[in-house]
Amino acid sequence: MRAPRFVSTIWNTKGMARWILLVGVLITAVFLLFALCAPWIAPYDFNQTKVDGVKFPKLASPSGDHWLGTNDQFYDIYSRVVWGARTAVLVVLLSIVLSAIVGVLLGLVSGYVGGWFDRITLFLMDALYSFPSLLLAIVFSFMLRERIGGGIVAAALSLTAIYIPQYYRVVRNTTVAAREATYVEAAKAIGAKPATIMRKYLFGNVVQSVPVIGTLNAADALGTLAALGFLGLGIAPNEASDWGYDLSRALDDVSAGNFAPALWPGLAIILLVTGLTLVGEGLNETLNPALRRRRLQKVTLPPRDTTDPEVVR
Amino acid sequence: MPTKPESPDLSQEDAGPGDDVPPGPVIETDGLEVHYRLQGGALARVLGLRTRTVKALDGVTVQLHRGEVLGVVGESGSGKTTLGRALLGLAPSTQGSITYRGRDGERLVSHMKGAELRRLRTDVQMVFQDPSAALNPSMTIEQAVGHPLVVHKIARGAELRRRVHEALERVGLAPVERFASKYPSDLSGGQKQRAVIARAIILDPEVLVADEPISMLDMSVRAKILQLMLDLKRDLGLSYVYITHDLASAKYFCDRIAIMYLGRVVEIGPTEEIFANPRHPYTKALLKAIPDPDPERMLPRDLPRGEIPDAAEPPLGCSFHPRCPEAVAACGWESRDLRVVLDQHWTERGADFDTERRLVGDLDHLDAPSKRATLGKGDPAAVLALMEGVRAENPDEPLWNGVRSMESDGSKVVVEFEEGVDPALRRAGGVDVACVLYPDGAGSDTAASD
Amino acid sequence: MTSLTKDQTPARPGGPVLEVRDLRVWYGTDRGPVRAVDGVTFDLRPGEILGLVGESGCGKSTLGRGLLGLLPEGAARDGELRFRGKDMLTLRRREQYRMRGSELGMIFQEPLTRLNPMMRISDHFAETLRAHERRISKADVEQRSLEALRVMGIPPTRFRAYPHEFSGGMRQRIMIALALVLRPAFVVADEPTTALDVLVEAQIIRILHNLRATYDTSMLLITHNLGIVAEACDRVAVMYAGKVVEIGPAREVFSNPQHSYTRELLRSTISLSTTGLNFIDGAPPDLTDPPSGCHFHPRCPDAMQICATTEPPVRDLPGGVRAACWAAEVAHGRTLDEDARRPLPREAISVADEA
Amino acid sequence: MSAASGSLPRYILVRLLLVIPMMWVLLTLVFLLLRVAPGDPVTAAVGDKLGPEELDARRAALGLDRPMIVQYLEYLGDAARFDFGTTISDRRPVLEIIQAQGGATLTLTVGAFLFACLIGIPLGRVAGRRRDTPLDAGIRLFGVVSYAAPVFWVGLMLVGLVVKYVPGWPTFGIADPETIFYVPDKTGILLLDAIIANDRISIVDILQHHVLPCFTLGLLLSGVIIRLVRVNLIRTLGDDYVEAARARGIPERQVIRKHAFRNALVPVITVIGLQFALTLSGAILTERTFNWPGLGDTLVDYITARDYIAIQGLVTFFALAIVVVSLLVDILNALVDPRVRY
Repeated sequence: MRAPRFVSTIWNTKGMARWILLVGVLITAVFLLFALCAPWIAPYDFNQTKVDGVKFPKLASPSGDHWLGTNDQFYDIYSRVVWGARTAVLVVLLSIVLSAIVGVLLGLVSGYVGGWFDRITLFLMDALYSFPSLLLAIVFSFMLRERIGGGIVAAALSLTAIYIPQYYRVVRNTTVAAREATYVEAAKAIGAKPATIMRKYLFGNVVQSVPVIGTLNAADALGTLAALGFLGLGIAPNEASDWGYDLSRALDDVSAGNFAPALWPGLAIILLVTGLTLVGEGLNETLNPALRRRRLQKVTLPPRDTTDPEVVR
Repeated sequence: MPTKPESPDLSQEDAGPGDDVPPGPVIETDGLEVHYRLQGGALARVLGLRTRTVKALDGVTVQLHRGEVLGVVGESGSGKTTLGRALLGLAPSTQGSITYRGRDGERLVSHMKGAELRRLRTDVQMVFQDPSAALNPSMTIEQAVGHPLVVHKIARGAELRRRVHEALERVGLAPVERFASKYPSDLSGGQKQRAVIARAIILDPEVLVADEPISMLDMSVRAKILQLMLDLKRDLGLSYVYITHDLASAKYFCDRIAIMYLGRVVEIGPTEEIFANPRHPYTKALLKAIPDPDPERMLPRDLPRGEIPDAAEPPLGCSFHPRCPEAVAACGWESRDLRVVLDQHWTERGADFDTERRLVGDLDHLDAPSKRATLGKGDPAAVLALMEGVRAENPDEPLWNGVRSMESDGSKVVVEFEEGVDPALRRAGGVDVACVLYPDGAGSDTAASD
Repeated sequence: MTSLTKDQTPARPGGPVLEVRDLRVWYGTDRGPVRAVDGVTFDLRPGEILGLVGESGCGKSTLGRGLLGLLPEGAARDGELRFRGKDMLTLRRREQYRMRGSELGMIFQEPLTRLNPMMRISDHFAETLRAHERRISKADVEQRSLEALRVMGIPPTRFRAYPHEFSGGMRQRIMIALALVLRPAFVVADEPTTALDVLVEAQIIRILHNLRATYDTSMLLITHNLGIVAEACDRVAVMYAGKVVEIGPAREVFSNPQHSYTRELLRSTISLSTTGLNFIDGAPPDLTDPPSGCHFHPRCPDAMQICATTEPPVRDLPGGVRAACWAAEVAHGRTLDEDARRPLPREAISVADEA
Repeated sequence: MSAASGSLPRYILVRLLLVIPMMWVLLTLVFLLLRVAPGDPVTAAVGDKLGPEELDARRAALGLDRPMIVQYLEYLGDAARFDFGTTISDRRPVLEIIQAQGGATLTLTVGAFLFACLIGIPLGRVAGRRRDTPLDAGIRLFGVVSYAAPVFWVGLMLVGLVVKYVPGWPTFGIADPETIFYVPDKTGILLLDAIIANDRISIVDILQHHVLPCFTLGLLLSGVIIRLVRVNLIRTLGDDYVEAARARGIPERQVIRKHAFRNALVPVITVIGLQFALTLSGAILTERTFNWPGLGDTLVDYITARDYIAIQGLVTFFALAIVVVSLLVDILNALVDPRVRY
């Protein structure tokens, strides 16, 4: 691994890719800050409905006490949004890390070993991949709720399974390509064991695609989490603040003309998903040589040397 | 599985300089075959449909004598790279044997597996064609060159460092400090190839298989890398298998040369003899065709036509016969050759393609190799006349040597071809050649190969 | 090879097809402008094949593309470039487009990727012909395409096939036919045989060489293979670091090279007559910051003091050769003062500077 | 190399054969997830309403007391005969549900897909063509945001806006109850029925109802299509044959259209096929948002009711649909791309 080179590639990128990355990182950073410092940023707890024994008003308009108003469950919308960031980050981080570990290892072994193991795994993963991810998430979360309840871990686990195939596919394909690469042949030629080849020659070169898939999957996972919440299959309302759940509660309010309860959690989802997608696309464009464009700068030819060499004809 | 012969009963004449080295060629292959199963697309792969076999090597018998450079020359698809990989056990052989006679006695490479095969790599090493691809982009030069020692647990720490530096100096990557911590992408092509060579010699091997080591390099460094390899051979007592498509460098570099075509050796012998007196028509064609910066040379007029055929369905008889300007009746003529000749006829100016094509009908069925071809959709007499016309147009076309009969059976024109032979390597003069023009005993004698 | 080099066709009425005077093509990069082509001058007569040789990175390809205007955004050209007397550098974009294909052609290095995999060969021809001759009939398209393919040895049975159904050599023949179907007067062939096998390469060189019998085409044949130049070209231009250092009849240049670089290049080439290995030390210079004086002086075995400071003049020499080299100047009777003639102490060129 | 253009039928045959293992893997997956993992479906669905004996009787009636392997084989056999079982909670055959509600899902997805192509392909083309310009940046941002926005949220906001600014425009359901009552059911697809009945008022009403949901779902898909078309166009614009076409003097507009754009659409077909799964996910949410009487909405109802058999039946049907779509996409791809051959 060559961290400094990796970083310098990103740093030296010019043009749109750099802007995309920058904006994406900024947005994501804001939400990470929300997630980390929720207790200090949010004025109230995520399930707080009264302060000093006085109940919050229902569906209140924005005010000094409630910057974005309250929703139909007497919650303070601003606090819900901030706490929701913590839930989202936790769930997504957990699920992405888990699926990356499983997917990368499986893809590496499957791609390098080949043969029947590879074919069967590939077939299974393709089947899993072709299945609607939301449907899978619904089924998993449904099963997990029966067993371990509707908490953050259950939500994360039900998302994990649907993203494994994505890492698997990319890592397997790059491994299959890299397996044919001359430097892997060269490693065999010096007498390296398969385990050594996978560890020293393949892993470092294959794993480079993981940050890109990781961030793009994180964006997607966030959407799926919100959808689960919307269908009432996400995180139980008493466990943590869930943007999707808040949106499902706001259905009727919007029809009645009150946008606030739906607007803010929705915007939060859009912003964070957009931020993560931008990071992913930015990384993709900086790290993927196929998409990177060597930017030629406009050149103006200087006037010729007045001391032209003599021409003898 | 054959067991390892106890005492090799071989001629003693090329016993190497070392006292612990067994006599005989350092590497020898006998009837080596490497067949690959070609598979269709992803779908067919899953269903296991239509697997074709490519004979990358089809009965190759060569010897590498101690201290010599054996050139393996051929175009793409000739199997030369597969031969090199097979010598290291990187391409598993499906038939035949590879024998290695090194410091540890005689071993059968073709039957080695796993750890045993990995141990062989301390004795037989490889230099690759593309130095940029042969180095792991995420390893420094020092790590890459030293990795063989780590893998075989030969050296570590300061000792490892010392040996890496020694190897780098040996290949001219000096001052070592300037290169050791660099990544491959920081080096030029020539420098990378030096690093690859350093990695290959660090285990102190006896044999180096060099697969087109200079073809991807810039013109100005080719000679330098070749010189480096010559120096290393002298200093380290190496034997080389030099795989190349470039006859000019082979002529300068090699002691003996094997010319390969479609998985077989068609001619093998001492370099001077091959260049002074090429026998196989393919060798002759290669020699005539290489562009040489000698302004006195002429472009040859009788270049072989066409290109290297599909290795999954090689021509019947001698693989080279469809392109051979000297082909005779026994070369293995078949239906596909007829199609080539018809296509060639229609390519001539003046041929009335549309009418004639209608007369002859669809030709796709000729693509299945057969000793008997049927032609014609229209009146068989007209088809026959057309075919006779084609023959008259170019009576010197070698194909007509192989046509036994061409007549109408009432509805179609039937073309029957002569029986062909598949020539084996035979002694002819100072070389061995696989061509029907050199039948057994045509040369001086058929004594055992040198 | 009498038919190739000796009977040079005299310039036909109308003069040279191509006149290049002091052409420059520069690219802008982060490290500054790359002087890929830096003051190149030559003429091309009708039906003449000019070989362009040099190490990789010396500007050969850029010169070829620059002549056709096929340059990436951000590149700049200046100097003088006349095609049949018409000034190409001031031409409008539309005009340039119209001339490509019909008057100026290009044959590329990798025939495998140059044909659209989704289009039949026949479609490629129809598209090309229609782009330049709007009202051409279907029968005409077919007749002219088949004729062009016939000359290249592609049978008419394959006219409606897709590119992937052809081998590499066949595709290159198709590409040549496609470049020539409109009978352009000038064609650039950029390493047309590099990706091909030896025997196929010889077939293609033969075809290129025979072109003038069928078409009246002049050609710039870019290659790094000196052998190909010897086999196929009338004249040869040797390029080094963005400049043409020597140009002249191929036989003359090869048998009696005037520029030190040409000589060293010939010496370092491994050929059938090689009896000892020679090489040029070092690597071609970085074209963003080429050396002063003669660009070759740091690698030149007989560099003089003057080579490092003053660019050598371009001189017409006997045998129709033109070269820019101080050593050639001296050899042909120019007197330089003592200081200027003193050998240049060569800085050690280590492997660190090697290509 | 020989011409092998006559092999398209063979390819289709091979592809058809592949449907069987693909189907089998998906069905097994569904069975494992929904029948083996969760335990007893009857208790889950109606456990709180019935006593233990009644539950046992229900289980026996459904054949759930037999060994898993027997149930598995029977499940596979039933699926092969398009028998997706009978729901536990309201004892309806799942096939009947599919016939009654599949049509709404079909018109929703097809409509959404049309919207997506209408928006996505031209925008993607412009963005790829004008790479790295402000226009490109804007289109890309639009693509990212339209994919990022939860489909139900977009639906919600659109409903809110329409209610406020276009009063009277239908915001939920597939048609007015009156329309549903009057249009005779022939094909299971309401829009088609109305067209067959040549009932203009009903057609207009149904189309009006389609606009919002189809647009909402189409917006989500258009994000994907923009990205795909843009990236592929950039890739083909860099391909060697594009430069070669320019060198032959083919006018730039034609180079873009005939060489770059057309070739860029080939991989898009494949990937859009893969995105069918996304379309189904989006359809579930869209139907929920707009009270759309489709399969997704029904599925969520049965999930809430914990009716495993119903869920299993519907999911099995979705799996079938996916296999069929991927088959169609592959065949389409083979028709378009001459290189796909076996």
